[in-house]
Order: sequence, then structure tokens, then C-alpha cells
Amino acid sequence: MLPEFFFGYFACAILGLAMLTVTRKNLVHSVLWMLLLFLHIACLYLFLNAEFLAVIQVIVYAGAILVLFLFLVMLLNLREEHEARRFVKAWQGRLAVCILLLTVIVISVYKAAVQPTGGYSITFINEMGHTKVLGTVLFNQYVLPFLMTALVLFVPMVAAIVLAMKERKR
Amino acid sequence: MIPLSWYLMLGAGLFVIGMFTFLVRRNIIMMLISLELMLNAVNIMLIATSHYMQDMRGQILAFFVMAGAAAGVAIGLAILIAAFRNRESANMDEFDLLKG
Amino acid sequence: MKQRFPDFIKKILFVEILKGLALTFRTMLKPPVTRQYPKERRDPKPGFRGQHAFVRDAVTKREKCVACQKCAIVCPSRCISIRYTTDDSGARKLTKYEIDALRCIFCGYCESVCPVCAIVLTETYEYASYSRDGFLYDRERLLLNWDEFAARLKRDSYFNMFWRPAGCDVRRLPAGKREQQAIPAGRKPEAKSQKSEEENTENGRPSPSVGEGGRI
Amino acid sequence: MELLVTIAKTVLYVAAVFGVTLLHVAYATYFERKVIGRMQGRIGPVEVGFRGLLQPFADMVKSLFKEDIIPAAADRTLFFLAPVIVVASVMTSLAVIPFFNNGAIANLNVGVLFIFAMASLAVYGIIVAGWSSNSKYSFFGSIRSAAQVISYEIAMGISLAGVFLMAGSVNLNDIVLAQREQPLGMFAVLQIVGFVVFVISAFAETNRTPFDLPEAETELVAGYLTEYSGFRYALFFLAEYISMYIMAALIALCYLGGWALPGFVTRALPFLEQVPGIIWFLIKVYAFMFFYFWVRATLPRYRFDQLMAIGWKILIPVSVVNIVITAFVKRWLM
Repeated sequence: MLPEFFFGYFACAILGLAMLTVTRKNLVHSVLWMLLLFLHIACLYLFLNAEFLAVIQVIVYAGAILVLFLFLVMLLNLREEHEARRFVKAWQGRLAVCILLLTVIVISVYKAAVQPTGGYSITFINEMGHTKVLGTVLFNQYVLPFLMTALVLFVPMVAAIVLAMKERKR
Repeated sequence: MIPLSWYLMLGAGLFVIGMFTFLVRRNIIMMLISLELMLNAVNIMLIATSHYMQDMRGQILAFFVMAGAAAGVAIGLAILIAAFRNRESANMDEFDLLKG
Repeated sequence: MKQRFPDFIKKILFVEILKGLALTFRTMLKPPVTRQYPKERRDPKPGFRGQHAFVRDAVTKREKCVACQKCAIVCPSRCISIRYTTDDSGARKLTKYEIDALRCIFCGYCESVCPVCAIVLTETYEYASYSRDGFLYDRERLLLNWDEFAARLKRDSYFNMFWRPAGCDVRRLPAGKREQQAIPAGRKPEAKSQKSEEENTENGRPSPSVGEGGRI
Repeated sequence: MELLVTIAKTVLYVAAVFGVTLLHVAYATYFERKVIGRMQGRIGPVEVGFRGLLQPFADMVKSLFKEDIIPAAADRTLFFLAPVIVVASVMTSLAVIPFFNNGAIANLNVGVLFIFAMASLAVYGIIVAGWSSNSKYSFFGSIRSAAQVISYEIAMGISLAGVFLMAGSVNLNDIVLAQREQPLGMFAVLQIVGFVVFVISAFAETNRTPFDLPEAETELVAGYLTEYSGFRYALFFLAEYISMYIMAALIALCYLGGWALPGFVTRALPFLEQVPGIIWFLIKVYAFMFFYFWVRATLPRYRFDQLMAIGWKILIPVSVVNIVITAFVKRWLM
């Protein structure tokens, strides 16, 4: 009963916070609701026995990405989103598409169940420590993708600096 | 034990919220935020599936998704700054000239 | 290159920062220099320029001011205002003397220029007031200031070092200044007051004001 | 029933930890004022109580009863929320610090990372405080602080990675236990480079002199705190001192051997085993707190560009090289 109750709370909170995030006119408020949303998602990861990912979720999403958003919102002084003419006015069509997508996904995953196929059971992970297990897999089987990630992070960094420096050269 | 499908449906809900926002809101920052929501929805699904399959690959993938999200946001926001310098606006619909 | 290399090593080893840290640590072990002001007071040194006062003359029991206007003219901040009347013999009679202590810059020119040593900047330094009027000193208030100061004076006698400006030949000073003697403090016996450390020995003529004692 | 007892025990322990920490924080201010006072030839607080020992409480009462000013153009909700975010996030980090063997409220396997996560949440409180007060000084202060904290967090994390490599764990308890057989019983000897980088970053991370640019009173009135007064200001103050304690505790645990004594000492003098570990821990923490105050009394403030240059051009490369060397030595030479 208790797990269901907690899951219910977190599911409702995540969906509600997501709605709050996307409906705010004030972008700073929106970003702060999103912060709360990410913290709830991190808690959800704890249920799934992924404590390292939960902490990384907070450090990366809350500590880096959202701060970047907040910086930009403040520096560009985008406090209120102003109204502007739109290319396509009708939003009903997009809503229909979204509802259709939701229906499709829900129908397809409604009965989803998987068999535990791997060797990483909860007891095993608890015994070894999630960080260690994840690190072992990451650095043994997925070294190349991990190194690629470094490249994936490096290129945008260079690109961001180039884009932001452009004005100064003139 | 919570069934896996609950997690998947939660992820689906979050994904659809993000997607709808991406389609409807025209503010670039809002669109980037909804992009993050969608990535998070995918991450929830990946980690949940990984947990129920007792396989670490899903979590590794989620790890990479986070790295990708960080990279995406960095480049997206840099483009926004460059665009904002030209148009003084963060509204997608106002970027309607080929010369920028 | 030869010069830069030791600098580089110094930077890595934080030599300068460590020197600074050592200095503060040594200071910590030394006794503090704090004086707990309202509890421990320090007596001002002779020559301290504090609250304004009129010296009360021992004979006339009034101020000695002759309304010559010298102080008002020399005052850089123009904070002294004087009014006087002239009687038949041509003698001036002081009718109004006011000092705006808020404008005063405590330069001490007024006391060194005064030919009769009437105005004085006393050693009183605590005279806060709740109103601006409290800093507008008129004749009565200036005399009162003197009385208060004389009552508090801890030394045997009072002689202001600006009464005889430094570097001036005493013989060329006006008579009132030349003859000014140290004023004995009220509570002290009269006999002691004759020898004061500030007193100049060259013209030791007994002052007429000494007789009754400063405090009245 | 058993569950209730466990919950009650946990709640009591949490309350005890928080209460004792708050008391320590109160006296850290007293300690700081005394130490800095003596270093500047002054005597520090002496008036309230015996030798000024009640001064922290006088300060507390004063700030509680001061007028609570809210700027007219402030975003009220966020203005109220900002100090709460900061205090909550730094207080949460207290939960994973082991004061003695297994003495943490929550012995997480990702203890250090948890502290980093909470530190990154505290940045929000600062940014929100600066933004919501709608004042230029606050805003500058908060942007500076956020930039500073984020960039120094990187150097800090990378320099700690050397410790993780040496200890083979991110659990604070395991890190302490791994140090017992190190030279002098601490990682600070072999990880001296990481230690220095971490200490410098700790100063920047807690916004203390010489890196107290967010509150640089000569340029920005009081940085992001400018518009805050009374109780809310006190909350920020509290958060700053708790985060100083957390940094001091992290240094004590990760570099100075925590609550444990070096193996050679306990072998030579076995009776020292009887002394509770929390005493060694507190000695190390207070030694570092003293160092905080000592540096504050000594060094002037850096310029902001110097601060950023130190962080990005010196500390981060140095700590990266440190990890590489540590990993190399650990893998092939030990």
C-alpha cells in the first residue's frame, strides 16, 4: 500500500508540476516550478533503486541546466512573455495530435511487463552500491560511447563560446 | 510492487505535456524547457524499464541522455543569445526573415 | 627568466599569503589595544581643541571679551557673530556674541588671535545635543561652558597653549596675552596653582586674575 | 510499533543534530568575531554576558524583532521563498555527514555527491533572492555569486575525485575508514594538490573572504542580501555559517581523516580508541573554521575577473592533472 501511495503522490506531483511549468507566463516562475519537478523526478529515481542517477539528476539538471535557463531569462529580461502574431493560430489540431499520441503510447504500454533478464537485481545493486555498478558497466562495456559523450559536450561548448563571442569581434 | 506500466504511463503523460507545449508556446526558452520535459519523460521510462529488467543498459542510456540534454541546452541558449541580439525577441514567430 | 623562476615557486607555495597569515597570527597573540570608551576615558592632552567657552574673569565675574571682532574676522568658517555698542568714551560694549559650533572646524585661530584671551576651546569633548539650537552658543552659554569645564578639570591649573602662538616673540604680543597666567582650577588650593607646566617663565608677573581662583 | 520507535528515534536524532548544529553556528559567529578582533588588535564582543558569551543570542533576538522590509516592486512570493531555499538546502546536507563512525543521519552511498547536489540547489536561493528583490545591487550580487559558485563547484568536484580514487568509494564513512592507513592518517598528504584546490574552492563556494564578491560591500551594498532585513537576513546568515560548517566537515572527512585516528597512533596508544570520534572530528572542523577566520582577517578581496581566472585557468586544470596522476599511480604503481 505504501509504495502505491508514494508513487501516486509523485506521479500526480510530477504531472501537476509539469502543467504548472508550462503554463506560467513569468518565465522565472516557470523555471522554479521546473526545479521542483526535477527534484520529484529525482525522488522517483530513488524508488527505482538508481541513487546515483537521482543525484546526477539534481546536479546536472537542477545545478547546471536550469541555472543556465535562469541566467538567460534574467539577462535577457524576459520576465513577461509578450503576445505576438502567430503563424498558425489553431491549437486544437496540435492538441488532437498530442492526445492521439498519448492514447497510442498508453495503449501500447498499458499491459507492458518485462521479465528480469539481466543480472543486476536489487540485492546485487544494494550490495555493490549503485555508483560502483553503474561505473563498472559504463567504463567496461560503454567506454567508447562515454568518450563520445565528452566530444558531444565539447563541441557545443566551443559552439556556444563562438556564438556568444560573435558580437565582440566587430 | 508497482507495475512497470504505471511508470511508462507517467512518462507518456510527461512526454505529451512537453510535446504539446513545444507545439503551442512560441517562446524559445519555453520550447527548450518543454524539450527538457520530454527528455526527462524518456529518462523516467528508461530507468524504470532498466530497473524492472534488472539490466543496467537503460540507466547507462539515461546517463547519456542527460549529457545530451546538457549539450543541447548549451547550444540552444547560445543560439538564442545570438538571435536575440538581432531581433530583440525570444518569440519563434518573429524570426521570419531569412537574413535573420 | 632567472628572476621569474623564484617568483613562480613563491606563487605555488603561497609564500606571500603565508607571510600575511603569520603576521595576523602574531597580532592575535599580542594584547588588544581597545579602550572601552564610555567605561575607560582618556584625559585629553593639553592643547586639545574642544567645546568653546568664555573665560570667566575673576574680578568682573563676566567674560573678558572687548568686542574687537578679531576672532570673527579670522574665523575660516565664519561661525562667530558679534554685535556691540559704543558708549560716549568710545569703549565698545559687547551686546551679542554667538558661535555656531556646528560650523566650527576647531582650528583654534580665534583663541590664538584674541588679544585678551577671552575665547577658549576647552578640553571638553562630550557635548552632544538633541537639537541644533543646542550648538548655538551665546554669551551665557559660553560662560556656563567655562564653569563646567573648570569644575571638571583634573589638573592644578589651566593654561591654553594657543594663547601664546608658537614661534611668536612673547614681548611682541598684546598686553592681555602677555600677562595671561595659568588659571588655577577651582577645587585646588590656591598656592599650588602658581606653578603650572605650561607657564612661560620669561614674564612671570602675577596676573590680576589669579587672586580668587578660576572657579566662581 | 517497531516502526514507530524507529521513526521516533530518527526524529530525535535529527532534532539533536540540527539543534546542536544551530548552537555551533551561533557560537561560530562569536568565535569569528573574537578571532578577527584579536587579529586586528581589538577584543571582540565583551558586553553581553560573561565575556560576551551571550552575544549570539542578543544578535538573534535583535534580528528577530527588527522590521521586516519588503521592497515595493519585489516579487513577494519568491522574496519570501529565497531564504527558505538556501537554508533548507544547506541544512539537508547535514544529514549525510558522519560525525562519528556511522554517525550520519542517512549513510548514503552517494554522500559527497548529495552534498554537491544540495550546494547546487542553494544557488537557486541566491539567484532568486537577487532577482526577486528587484534591485540592481542584489541582482549583480546574485549573478556574481551564481557564476562563482557554479564554476568553483567544478574545481571542487574534480579535486575530490582524487579522494574518491584513493578511497574507492563516494560514501563518506568509507572515505574516512580508508584514510586510517594513509601517511599521518589523512589524504591531505598524498592528495596535497587536491587538498589545496579544495580549500581554495571551499572559500569561494561559501562566499567567504577573499572570494566574498557577492557581498562585496565596497562595490555592491551587500550583494544579494541588500534588500533583506530582520529575520530573512538572519536566515541567509545562518545558511552561510552552516555551509561553512559543511565545507569544514567535508575537508575534515575527506582530507584530514574525519573522526578516525591514524592507524599508527591507535596502535601506539590504544587508550585513545576510547575517546569518542566526534571529538577528533570537531577538533578538525574547528581548526578549519579558525582557518576561515584567519584568512578573512588577513587577505583582501580578489577582483571578479581574477576570481574567475583562478577558478577556470588554474584550479580546474590543476585538479584535472591531479586526477590523472592519481589514477595513474593508483593503477600501475600501487
